[in-house]
Amino acid sequence: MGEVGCSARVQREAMAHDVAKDIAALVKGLATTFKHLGRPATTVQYPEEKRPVSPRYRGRHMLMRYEDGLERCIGCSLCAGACPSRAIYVEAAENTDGERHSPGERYARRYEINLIRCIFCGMCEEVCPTQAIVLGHDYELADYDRADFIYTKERLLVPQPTKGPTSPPTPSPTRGGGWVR
Amino acid sequence: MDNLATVTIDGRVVKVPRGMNLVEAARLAGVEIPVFCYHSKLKPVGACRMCYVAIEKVPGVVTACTTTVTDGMVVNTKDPRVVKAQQGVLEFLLANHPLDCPVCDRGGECPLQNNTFGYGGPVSRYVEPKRHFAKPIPLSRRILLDRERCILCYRCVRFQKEIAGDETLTVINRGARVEIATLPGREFDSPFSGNTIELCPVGALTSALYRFKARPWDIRSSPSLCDQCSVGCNVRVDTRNRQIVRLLSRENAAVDDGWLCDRGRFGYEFANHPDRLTQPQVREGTRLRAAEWEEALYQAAQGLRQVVSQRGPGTVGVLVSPRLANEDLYLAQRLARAVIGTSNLDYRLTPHPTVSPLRPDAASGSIVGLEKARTILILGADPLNHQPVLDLRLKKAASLGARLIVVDEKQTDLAAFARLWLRPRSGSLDTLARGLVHLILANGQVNQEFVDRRTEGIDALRARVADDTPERVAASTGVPAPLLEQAATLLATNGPASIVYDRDLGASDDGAAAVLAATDLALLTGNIGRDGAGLYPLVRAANEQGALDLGLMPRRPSPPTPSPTGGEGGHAGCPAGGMTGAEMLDALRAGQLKALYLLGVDPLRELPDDRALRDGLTGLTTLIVQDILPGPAQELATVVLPGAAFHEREGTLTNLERRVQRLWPALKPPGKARPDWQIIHDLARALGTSFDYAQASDVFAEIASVVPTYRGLTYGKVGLKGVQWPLDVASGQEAGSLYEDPGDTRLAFTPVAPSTARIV
Amino acid sequence: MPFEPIITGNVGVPNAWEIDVYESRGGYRALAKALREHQPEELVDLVSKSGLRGRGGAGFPAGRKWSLIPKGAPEVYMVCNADESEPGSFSNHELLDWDPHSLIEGVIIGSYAIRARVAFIYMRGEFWKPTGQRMEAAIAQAYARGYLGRDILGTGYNLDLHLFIGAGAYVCGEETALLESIEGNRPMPRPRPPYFPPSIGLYGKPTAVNNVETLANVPHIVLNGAEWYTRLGNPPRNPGTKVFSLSGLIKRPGNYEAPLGITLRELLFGYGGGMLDGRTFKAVTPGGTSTPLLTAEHLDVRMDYDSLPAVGTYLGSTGLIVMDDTVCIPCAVYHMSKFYQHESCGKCTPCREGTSWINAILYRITHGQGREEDMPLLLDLSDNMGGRKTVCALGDFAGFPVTSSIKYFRQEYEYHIRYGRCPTSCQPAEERQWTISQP
Amino acid sequence: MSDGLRLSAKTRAEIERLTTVYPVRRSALLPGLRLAQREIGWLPREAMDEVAEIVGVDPNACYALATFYDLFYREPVGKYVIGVCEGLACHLGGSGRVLGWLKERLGIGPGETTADGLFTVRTFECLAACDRAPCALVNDEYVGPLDEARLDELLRELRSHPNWSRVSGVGGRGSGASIPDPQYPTPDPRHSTTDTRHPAPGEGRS
Repeated sequence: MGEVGCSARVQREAMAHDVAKDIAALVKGLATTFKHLGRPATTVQYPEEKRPVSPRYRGRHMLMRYEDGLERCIGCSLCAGACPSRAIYVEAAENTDGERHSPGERYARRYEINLIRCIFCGMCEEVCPTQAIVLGHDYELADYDRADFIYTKERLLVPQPTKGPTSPPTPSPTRGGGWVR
Repeated sequence: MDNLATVTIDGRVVKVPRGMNLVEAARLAGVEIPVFCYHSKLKPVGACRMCYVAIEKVPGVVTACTTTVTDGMVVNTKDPRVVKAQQGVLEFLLANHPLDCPVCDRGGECPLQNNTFGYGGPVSRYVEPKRHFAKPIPLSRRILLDRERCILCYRCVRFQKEIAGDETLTVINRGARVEIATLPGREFDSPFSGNTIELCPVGALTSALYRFKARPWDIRSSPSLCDQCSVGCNVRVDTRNRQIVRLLSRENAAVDDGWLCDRGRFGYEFANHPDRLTQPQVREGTRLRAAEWEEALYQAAQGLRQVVSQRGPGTVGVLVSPRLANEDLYLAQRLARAVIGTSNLDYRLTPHPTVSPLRPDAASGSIVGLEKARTILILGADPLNHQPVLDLRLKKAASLGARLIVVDEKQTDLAAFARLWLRPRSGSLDTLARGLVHLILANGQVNQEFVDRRTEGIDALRARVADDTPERVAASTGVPAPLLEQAATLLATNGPASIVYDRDLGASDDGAAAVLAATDLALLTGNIGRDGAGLYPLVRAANEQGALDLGLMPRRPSPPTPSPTGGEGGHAGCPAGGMTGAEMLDALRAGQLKALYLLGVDPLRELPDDRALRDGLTGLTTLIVQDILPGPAQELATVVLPGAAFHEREGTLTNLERRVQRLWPALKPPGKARPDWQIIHDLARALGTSFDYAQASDVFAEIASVVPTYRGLTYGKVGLKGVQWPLDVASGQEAGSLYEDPGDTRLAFTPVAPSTARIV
Repeated sequence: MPFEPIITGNVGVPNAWEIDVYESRGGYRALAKALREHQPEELVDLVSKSGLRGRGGAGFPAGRKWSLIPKGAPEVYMVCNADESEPGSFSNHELLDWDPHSLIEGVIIGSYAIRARVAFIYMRGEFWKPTGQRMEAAIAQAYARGYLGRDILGTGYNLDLHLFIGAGAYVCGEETALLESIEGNRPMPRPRPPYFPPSIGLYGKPTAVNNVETLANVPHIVLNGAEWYTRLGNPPRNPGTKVFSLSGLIKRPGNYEAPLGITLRELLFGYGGGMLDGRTFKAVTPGGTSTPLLTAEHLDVRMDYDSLPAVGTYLGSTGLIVMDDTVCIPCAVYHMSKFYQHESCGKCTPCREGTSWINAILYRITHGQGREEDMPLLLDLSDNMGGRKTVCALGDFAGFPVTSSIKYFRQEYEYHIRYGRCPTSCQPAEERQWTISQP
Repeated sequence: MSDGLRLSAKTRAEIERLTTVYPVRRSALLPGLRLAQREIGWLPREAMDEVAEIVGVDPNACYALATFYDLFYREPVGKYVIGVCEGLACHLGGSGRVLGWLKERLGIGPGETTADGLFTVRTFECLAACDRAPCALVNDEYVGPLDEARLDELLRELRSHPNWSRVSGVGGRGSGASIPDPQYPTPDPRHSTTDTRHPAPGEGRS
């Protein structure tokens, strides 16, 4: 019991110490506040304002075209094979001289990415032999309906270049990513 | 062992049979030797030069495929010279091979890709422009050729020449301009052409049907069976997106030897058909409307009940397709006999043929047993049309030294491979067959020991064929007597001999007598019950043998009804008599049938246009149509029940050599369709019986318990390769040939005069 | 050395191809002797003892070849390879022109020795006028005189001889391709093993395939004995004579029968009359283009089956195409490679692709687009297709001119690659004298 | 015979006979094709079908052989086929010049036929007549050595001399093909090739 009584002084000293510490902390904290008072704000007014992303940022996919407007995608399905979350679905079909989508024999009739499944790892881009699928910088991917997260070929394909193809493209030995036809 | 040689391959010592080539020997040793042109089923040509190995004490490198093992041979597959030579070959091959793997259907499962990855050099030094051709060019409706990709291993041409026995595909030009081709304007029209796609080690020959449909990594594979004919070739079903994208061979040496015919390989499109039945339908006034299963089954049961109670079970008929699985057939006959109480049950719409008096009614030997035959009599059978892959087996037997005797008025495909081709005049097949019996008897070529020990009734036979002298037979058949003599001698003395005939031959008068004479021939010469010696009545439909085994016809012993306690019951409640399919159709035309249950059968589709039949169907009180695709009979149906296709269900099929083989579900049935056995089961329950099978294997277990020939069979035992019934009671293993064991019963020569020999 | 021609004895004799002329010069005496006085085995022994080696190029002992035919085989074939197609050799052509009967006689004796009932002479398709016509007539005459057909000379021996004419393919000179050609298949060489002609030959039956010159020697050996033959030429391993075909840039091109073991110098400068005026010898193909080249340093090498391998080349079919100092070696080799590219049958990968590739590289080099790395590439490709890596020897043959020319004339390739043009004028001189060979 | 593409009864009979001459029927295939070409001058599909039918093989077998051998033509050729040897000996002897002269005189290069249908120029790799370099095979006739004067004389002779028939006096058992070259055929559209790798005909002449 005596031990409690004898500690009254010690308790008092400790209390004074705590108060001092609190005040010091307060001052320190306010110092940071005051320090920033005059500086410009770092908060970005999203969505009115957007922060730039790094060049290697992996956002929404795009299906690219050659300069002459032909699709780069040949429907080879390698992206689907490489995709760790099995988010890509490709259905290929044959080009005809009357209806030509890509150089060579084959093009993607359907090309779909399920962006809910996609983990944006970039494997599809890595594996693409024609550099057709590219992860872009678009990250605003919210939507109201789950079905709308399945991005179809029409949504993924970049628009036709403004000046259309001047002549029917002729297969050349190499074009695009060193893929040899 | 004398016939084994000890070889060392990369330090591994193995004993292999003498005469084996080094590629196979290395496989046994667990060493891979890369190949392109070599294929175990084809003769080695040594064209691709990929399979180099170094052999101790032999200078340089040699090709493994053309080198056979010798005792004490020491082989090195990793010698620096070998590595360099193989890199060289791959560099040569790739010099002109386009690197279009991403669009090539073979990409991902391509031996050239694999071998390049495994044995090729890092870069190519080829800087000249590559060879370019117009591509692809169609060799046929089914097969496309990309000449840029061809590496000229000649597997396709060799398959056609060595296995299929034709030159429908050939090689043209010389040197670097060599191409695979056909004469301009000529199609690659072999009935086995699809095998070349599978043999092609690159994407040079590709399937037009499979073109760009899938890549190997987005395919799901499942084992299955081809249901196009009675051979029962084993297939691999590749599916994508709930569709079959292709069928590949799943080698079963005993059945198909690794080959498929084009009908089987490309004939799957019905399963993908957009019109597949996916929903039960019931009649509402003049049209059918979709219904739920409960309603459809209720309506079907009500309809049947009503007819049975008002007009008696004798006015109900059940027609089943011989392409349905054993499980479906078994339940169908139980439903008919035990539940509905009718024996108006059949798998045929045409009259039954006369068959050999030997029982059981099945081929006595095995398909692979034909390879052991020295003589094969092919009597009025055209396997190319009805059992195509068996045609290949018969050609293989011929190439192994069997003498084929073709008896056919028409020039069948096998006639070109036959030692003798006898062309009896139309309608004289029986005379010819009896002439052969006469000759064997007259020439004393009878296998007396066998006849004495195993048969009875030879004297009656002798008397019956006494008049069929070669001169008379020659006169009435138009086959010269010396040819008859040669055929009889081959059959009797160049044994073992097998006799192959079309089971449907017995449907014609002369054919019926010929079938009986064929049995006599087999018994006289003792050619039955051994390897290479047998009687092969060839059935046509995929599970026709199963339908025979399970008694899917009236006036034939039916499987006993299992007792409620699970043991074997009796035939109680199985009505005797009953109408065959042909008789039912007659009754239908006459308005005597009131209810019909069609399982996978559509008389309006399968028979020539028949007004009376259509009227008969229209006049039915109840017409239940169970099928997978729409057909004309459905328009008249009161209830339509959607079934499952062969690759969407479990079950077993029995092929022409009594081999019970399994089906596996590769896909779910479309929509609300169900496997046929399940529909029958559900219908029986709707009729108030206590059918209780949870899965297909339960049905099969019951078949095995009540059908003597299927005793001991289980799904596990059937496995991936199938089992030939019957199983040996003691060992549980395949018993092999029928009629092997003499037992007590003697085999009888044709018991009655041919003119009255109609059985069934 | 006093020298009496053996197999070219009838060349130049007026109407030597007529059976009367041939008989009057002692023809068919050997046949009578062989059939009447010898058992087949004795003939095989006789030819073995004579040391006669196959004249087709490989030099395999002819008697040994016959002895490999299994005794008692029910069906045996004799095939004479008269498909002479090696660039630079034309000796069979001339022999067949003048002396078809001596070959027929040799074929009959050979067939008898191996107990063949059917024999073929496979002649290349280009030889029709007059060679094939004379051969056909000669066979008909031989039938008429009872040297062919049933019961030959009353000995009970039967033989049918077919003249089978090709349609233009170098590869048919390869024995198994030749057999395929007779069988009506594409003439692609068969892998050996298992298709060794003595065991699995024509129609899958034991078959002896012998060259024209080999068989033409046989009657003489039968008449004069093995002993006589072993003293000729360069015994013991290279007895007998050989017809050497000299062509190219030499004064007297033509066929010359000479003893085996004659020196290259004697052949070129003695028989051949030496180089054209003002030229110097540069290189020669000792056995057609399919053998590595010889150069001036090899002039004293002896021309036989064993001396040439010692200097890295082969006797081959003894077609000597002479090149002098006006010839650009890479251009000449490009021409040779064109031949192999054209003649490769297309069966084996290395030969099919390699001959085209080498031809394309040589085209670039000789047309001013050579690269530094092309020479090692040529050598490596020749290595990848040579060294018995192909079914037949065409793969090796195609590499020989390339490797040997780079070995001896590397600087010419370097010149081409560096300066993009020929070190010499490729155009052969205009003032070449035209001579038709008549030995 | 009406269209000139079918075989005469005589040739058919001859091929028929050949099928029984050899130990195996199929051996008559190559001689049969030679006979067919001897009659028609080249091998149209109809002829290959006929030979195949007589010998009893698939017509593809004829196609396979007709495209392998140098002496068979899959396209019509001129009355005279001048086949200039380009073997090494003939090359050294000036075969390039011979082809040049032919181009000058006839206006055609290897693989081409003159508009009047009289001449076709082709090349051979080696004709085994190297002592006569540069030589040529004109239909069945060896000519050489060729110089400019001899060539002109030959062309004159061919143009005027009736003894040079299209099918020279071939006959008999194994006989046949007089006219050659699948070397540079006009490609059948279905099998057309745009093979750029092989040097064009006649180049390499320096």
